[in-house]
Amino acid sequence: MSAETEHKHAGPGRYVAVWIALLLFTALTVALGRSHLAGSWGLPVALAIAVVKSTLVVLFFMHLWDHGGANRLVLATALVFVALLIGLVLLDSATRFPLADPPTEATMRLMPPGPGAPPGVEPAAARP
Amino acid sequence: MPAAESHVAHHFPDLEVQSHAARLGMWLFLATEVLLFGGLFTAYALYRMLYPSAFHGASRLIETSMGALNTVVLITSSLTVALAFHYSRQSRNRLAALLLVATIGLGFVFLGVKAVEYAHHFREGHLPGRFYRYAGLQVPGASMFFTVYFLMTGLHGIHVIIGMGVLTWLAVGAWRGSYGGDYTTPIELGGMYWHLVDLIWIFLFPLLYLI
Amino acid sequence: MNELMRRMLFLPEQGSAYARQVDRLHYFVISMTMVGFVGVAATVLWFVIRYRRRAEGEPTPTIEPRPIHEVLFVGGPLALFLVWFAIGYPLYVRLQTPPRDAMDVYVMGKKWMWKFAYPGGPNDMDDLHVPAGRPVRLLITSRDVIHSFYMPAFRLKQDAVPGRYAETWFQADKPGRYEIFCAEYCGLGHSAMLGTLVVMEPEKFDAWMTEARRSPAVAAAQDTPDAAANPVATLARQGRNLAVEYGCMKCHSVDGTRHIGPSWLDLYLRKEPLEGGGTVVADEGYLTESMMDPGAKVVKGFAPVMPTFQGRIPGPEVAAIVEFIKTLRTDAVHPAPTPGRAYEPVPGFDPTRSR
Amino acid sequence: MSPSPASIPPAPADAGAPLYLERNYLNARRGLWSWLTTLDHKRIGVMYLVLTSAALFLGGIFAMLLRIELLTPGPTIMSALAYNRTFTLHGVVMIFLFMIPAIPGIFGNFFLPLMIGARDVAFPRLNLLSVYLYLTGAAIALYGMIHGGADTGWTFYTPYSTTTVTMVWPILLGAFVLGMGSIVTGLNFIVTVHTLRAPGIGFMRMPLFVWALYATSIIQVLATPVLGITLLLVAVENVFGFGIFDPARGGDPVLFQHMFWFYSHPAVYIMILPAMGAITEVLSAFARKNTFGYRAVAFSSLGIAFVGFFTWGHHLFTSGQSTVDAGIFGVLSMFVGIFTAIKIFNWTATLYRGSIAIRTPFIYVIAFLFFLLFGGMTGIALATVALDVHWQDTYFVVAHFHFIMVGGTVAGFLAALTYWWPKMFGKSYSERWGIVGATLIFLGFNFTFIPQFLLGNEGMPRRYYSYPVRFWPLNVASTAGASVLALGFLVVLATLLLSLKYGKPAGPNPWGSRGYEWKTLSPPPEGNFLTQPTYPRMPHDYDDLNPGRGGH
Repeated sequence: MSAETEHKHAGPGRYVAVWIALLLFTALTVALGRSHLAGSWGLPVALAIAVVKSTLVVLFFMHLWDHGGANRLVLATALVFVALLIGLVLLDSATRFPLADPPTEATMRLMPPGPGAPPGVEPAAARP
Repeated sequence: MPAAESHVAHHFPDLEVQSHAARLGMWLFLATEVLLFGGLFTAYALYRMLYPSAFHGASRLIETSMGALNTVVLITSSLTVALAFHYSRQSRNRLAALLLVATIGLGFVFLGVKAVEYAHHFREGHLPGRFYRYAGLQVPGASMFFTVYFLMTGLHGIHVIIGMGVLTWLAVGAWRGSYGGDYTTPIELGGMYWHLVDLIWIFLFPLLYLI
Repeated sequence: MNELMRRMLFLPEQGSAYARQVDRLHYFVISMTMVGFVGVAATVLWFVIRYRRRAEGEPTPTIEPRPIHEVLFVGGPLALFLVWFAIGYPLYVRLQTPPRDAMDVYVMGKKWMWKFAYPGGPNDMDDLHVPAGRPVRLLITSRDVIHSFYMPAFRLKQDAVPGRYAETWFQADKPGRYEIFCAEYCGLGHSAMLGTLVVMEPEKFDAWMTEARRSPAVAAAQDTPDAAANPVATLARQGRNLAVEYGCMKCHSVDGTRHIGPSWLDLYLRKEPLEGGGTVVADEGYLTESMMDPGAKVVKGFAPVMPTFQGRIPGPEVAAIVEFIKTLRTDAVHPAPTPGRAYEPVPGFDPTRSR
Repeated sequence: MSPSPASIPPAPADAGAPLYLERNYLNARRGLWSWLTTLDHKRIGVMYLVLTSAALFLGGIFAMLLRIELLTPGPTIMSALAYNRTFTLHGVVMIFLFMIPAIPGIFGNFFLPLMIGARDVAFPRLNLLSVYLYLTGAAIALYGMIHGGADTGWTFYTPYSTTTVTMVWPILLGAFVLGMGSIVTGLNFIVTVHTLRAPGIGFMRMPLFVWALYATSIIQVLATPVLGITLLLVAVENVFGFGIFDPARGGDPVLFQHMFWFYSHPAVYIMILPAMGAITEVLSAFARKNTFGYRAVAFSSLGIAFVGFFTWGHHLFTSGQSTVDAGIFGVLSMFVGIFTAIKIFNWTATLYRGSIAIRTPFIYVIAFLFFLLFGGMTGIALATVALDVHWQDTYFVVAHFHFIMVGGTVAGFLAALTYWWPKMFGKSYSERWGIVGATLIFLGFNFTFIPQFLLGNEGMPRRYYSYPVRFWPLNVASTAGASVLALGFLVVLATLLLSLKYGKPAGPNPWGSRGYEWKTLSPPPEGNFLTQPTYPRMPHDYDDLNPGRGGH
C-alpha cells in the first residue's frame, strides 16, 4: 500500500468521530422535536440538522471529501434536480386558483354547491 | 502487485482508471436512487403542504422512539461498513468480513423494529388509502399520510434488504480473501450503497416522525 | 384579412372577442414560423445546389465562426420567441381571470357526457345555455376521470379534474350553436362525448331560466327546438343519461365491444341464444325483464352477474332506458342522438333515421 | 451506383488497408451462444439494431391500423376498445421500444468507443445486461399486449389508468424495466466518456455525436428514475388502491402529470439529441467541412439536456396548473428552442463553401433539417401559452411531435444507418434504391402529417375513434400519406437487407469521411483496432485537402 493512498484514507478515528457527531445530532433533533422548542420552525430546523448529518455521511463515510471532481458534480446535479422538481410542483399548487387544489383543510369551506362536490365535503360559500 | 493486475479488464489502461470508473459509475447509480426517492419526496412535500394539520396529527400516531432507535441502528451500521472498507484496505480480511456481518446484523435489527411498527399500524388500522380505518383521526389527508409513510418506508425497506444481500455476498468474498490491499472496489461500492440507505433514512426520520 | 387567414389555416369560426385575439396571435406566429422556415430552408437548398460536389477531391476551406455569429444565432431567435411569449402569456392570464360580474355555470364531465348546472337553477345534460354578450364563468369538475372541456370556436379548453374545480370563462358574441368536445382521453366514449353550446339572446335566456327554475324537467325537454315534434328523441336522451347515472355503462358497451354484459349496439330486436338453450328476441319486454330479473334469461356466453334493478329504477325511467337502447344502431355514428346537433350528419349515416 | 473507393482520396490511415476485413467482429466467434453472451459493444449494437427495428416494424403496423380506422368518420375496421388499445400500444412500442433505445443502443454502443479510440465501453457486462433488460421489459409488455393490452394511452394519466379494467400493470412494469435498461446504457456512456478517451482526445476534441450521447446519457440517468417511481406508484395504485393519486382520498391527479412529464418531456430529448448528433456527423462528412461552431454545437447539447428538464409544465397549461407556473414553464420552453436554433444555424453554416455530395444519408439530413425546423418552430408556437390552449390535445400536437419524432428521430436514425452501414457490415448498398426509399419517406411523411396540423387547427381532439364529418377530407389525406410512408420504409428495409448478400465491399472509408470512427477497418476487428490510431487533428478536419495547406 502506497503512502499516498494511506494518506487519502485516514484511520478509523475519523469514522468513529463522524459516528459520534451523527449520534449527537440525532439526539439533538429528537430533543427539539419532542419539546417543540422550535415552534413553527420545527420542520426547517429538523431538515437543517438532517442536511448536516447527510453531509457528514457523504463527505466522510462515502469519501466525497477525498474523491471530488465528477463525483461531486453528479451528486450536486441530482440534488438540484430534486429540489427543482419539488419546488416547481409546490409553487404550482400554492399559486393556483384555490378551488383547483384538491379539497383541503384550507379550501373545503370554499367549495361551491352543485354537482361534483367531492364525497364527504359539505359545501358552503359559492364564490371564493 | 500482480494479484491486483489480474483485476484490470482488458479495455482499461490500469487499476486506478478502473476504480475511478467504478466509483463514478456508482455515484451515477446513487444519483438515480436519489431521484427515485425524489419522486416520493415530491409527493410528500405536496401533500404535507395541502394537509398540514392532518399530517401533524397522523405523525403523532407513529412512535418517535422507534424511529430514533432505528436511526441509531442505521448510523452505527454505516460506521461498521465504513470500518470494514478501512480494514479491507489494510488486507485484514477476516476483520473486514466480521464487520460486514455486524452490519448485516444491524440491518436485521432495523427490519425487526420496522416489523414491530408495521404490526402496530396493522392492528390499529393506520393504513394507506382505502384501507385506513383508524377512528381516532378522521380528517381529509390522514390516510394520505399513511400512504406516503408506507410507500417511503416500504421502498426504503426494500433497499435495506437488497443492501443486506449485497453485503452478504461481500462478507463471503472478504472472508475468502478475494479483496484486500489495492483491490477493494466491490467493498467500497457496496458500502456506498449502504450509506445511501442510511442517507435516505436520515431524511425520512424527521419528515415522518418529528413533524 | 382575418377571414382569409382563418380559412387558409382551417380555423373554426370565432365565437368571441378573445377568439379573434388568439387568432391574431396565431396569424403572427404562423407567419413568422413560415418566414423562418422558408428562410432557412431556402438557404440550405441554395448551399446544396451552389456547393454541390463537382469533382472528387475538391478542396474545402476550414471556416471557424466569429463570436458575432453565435451571438446572432442566439439573439435573433431569442428576441423573436420572447416577443411571442410576451404577447401570448397575457392573453392566457386573461383567460384565467374571469371578470367579477360573470355568471357562474358548473360543468361536470363524466363518462361520457357533460352536465351543466346553474346556481339555483336547473341541471342540464349536453346542452350549455348561455346568454350572448354576457361573461360566463365555467367551474369545471369531473365525476370520474379527467376530461377536458373544449370549445374550438372560443379557442378555449380546460381540463375537468375530479375532486376540484378549474375555472375559465368566455363571452359569446351572438346567438348560435357551437361544438363542445372532450379533449382529454377518457375511454370508450371519448369521441362521442359531445355537447352543444347554445348561445341565446339575453332576453330569451332570461325567460328560459325563469321557466327552468320553475320546472327543471320541462325546461330540459323544451330547450331543444325539435323536442315538441319528437318526444321519443327526448326520451332516448333521458335514457342515455339515466343509463350513465345507474352505471349500466360499466358492463354494457354502446359500440359493439364485448364487455361484462352484452353490448347494447344493435341489441333491440336481436335474436339472442340463451344460456341453457332456447333463444329470445330482445324486444321491449325482454329488455325490461332483464333489468328487473336479470337471472331469468341470461344470454349465452355471459356470466349471470348483473344485479337486479327491481325497485331501484322507476317505471318511466326504465322506459327511457329501453328507448335509448332502441336508438343504438350500427348506422348511427354517435351512441346517442344529439338533438339539434351542431355537426353535419355523416352522409348515409343519418342517426335520425333510427328514431 | 455504389460509391467507388478508387475515386475518393483515402484518408491517410486507410492507405494499404484491406477492402474488407475477412476476420472481423461478426465472424471472429461463431454460434448463437457467442452472440447471447457477447461483451463486445459492436455486437451489442447489432443486437439492438435487430431488436429496435423489429419494434419499429411492430409500431408501424399499429400506426397503419390506426390510420385505416380513421379513414371514415364512423367505425371502420375495429371497435372503440380495440382502437384505444391500438393507439396505446403504438405509443408504448414506438417510444419505449424504439425511440428511446434505438440510436444510443445501436449507434451509441457501436460507435462511441470507436469514436474515442477505446476498446470497449467502461462496463461491458452492464452493457449486455441492458440488452437483457430491454428483452425482459419487451417480453413483459408483450405479455400485456397479448392479454388485451392497456387502453390508457402511453401517458397513463390517472385516475383513468388506476381505474381501467384492462391490463395496465404489465405495460407499466415493462416500461419500468425498459427504463432500467435505459439508465444502465446512459451510466455506461458517461463513465466511458470520462475514463476511456484515447490520448489526444480531450473533451473539446470529441466527435459531436459523442457530445450528443453524453448529454443524452445525463438525461437518461437523471430523469428515468422519476418515471420509474411514477409508474410504480400507478401500478401500486392500480393493484392495491393506496390512493396516492386518487382524488376521493385527497390525492392529486395533477401530481401524477408533474412527475410523469418530469421524465417524459426530457425523454423527447433522449430521442432527438442522439439524432442531432448523428446528423452533425453525416452533414460534416458529406459537406466535407469541419462543423461550423464546434463549441456552440457541443454546448447546445448540454444546454438542451439541462433546460429541457425544466419545461415539463408546458404539457399542463390546460390541466389547472397555476398561471405563475405556466409563465415560468412558458419562458423556459422558449430557451430550449434557442439551443435547437443554434444547432440548425450552425449546420446550415457548415454547408457554406462545402463540397456537398448528395448521397442517400445526405437526403435524410436535408429531410431532418426540414422536419426539425418546422417541428421545432411549431413547438415554440405551442409554448406560446395562449395558442396552446386551443391546440392542447388536438391533432396539432400530434402532428408537432410526429414531426420531431418521426421526422427528426427517424430521419436521424435512417441517416445514421445509411451512413454507418458500410462500417458496421462492410458492404455498400444500392445507392439508387437508397435514394428512392429516402424520397418516398420524405414525401409520405409530409402527406401524413401536414394535414394533421390543419386538423388540429380545425379543432379535432386526439385519440378520437370517430369524428364529426367536417374532419373527414383531411383524415383521408393523412391516411393516404401514411401508406406512402410505409412503402418507403419497406424499400429501405429491402435495400439494406439485400446489400448484406449482394453488396460490394465498401472499403474502410467509402465516404472519405474524417470522423474518428473511420480510422478502423470495415467491418472493425474484434478489438476495434489492429493498431491504436492517433488523433492529431479535430474530427472532420478536411483542411489538408487544400492545396496550400497540404500534409497533416
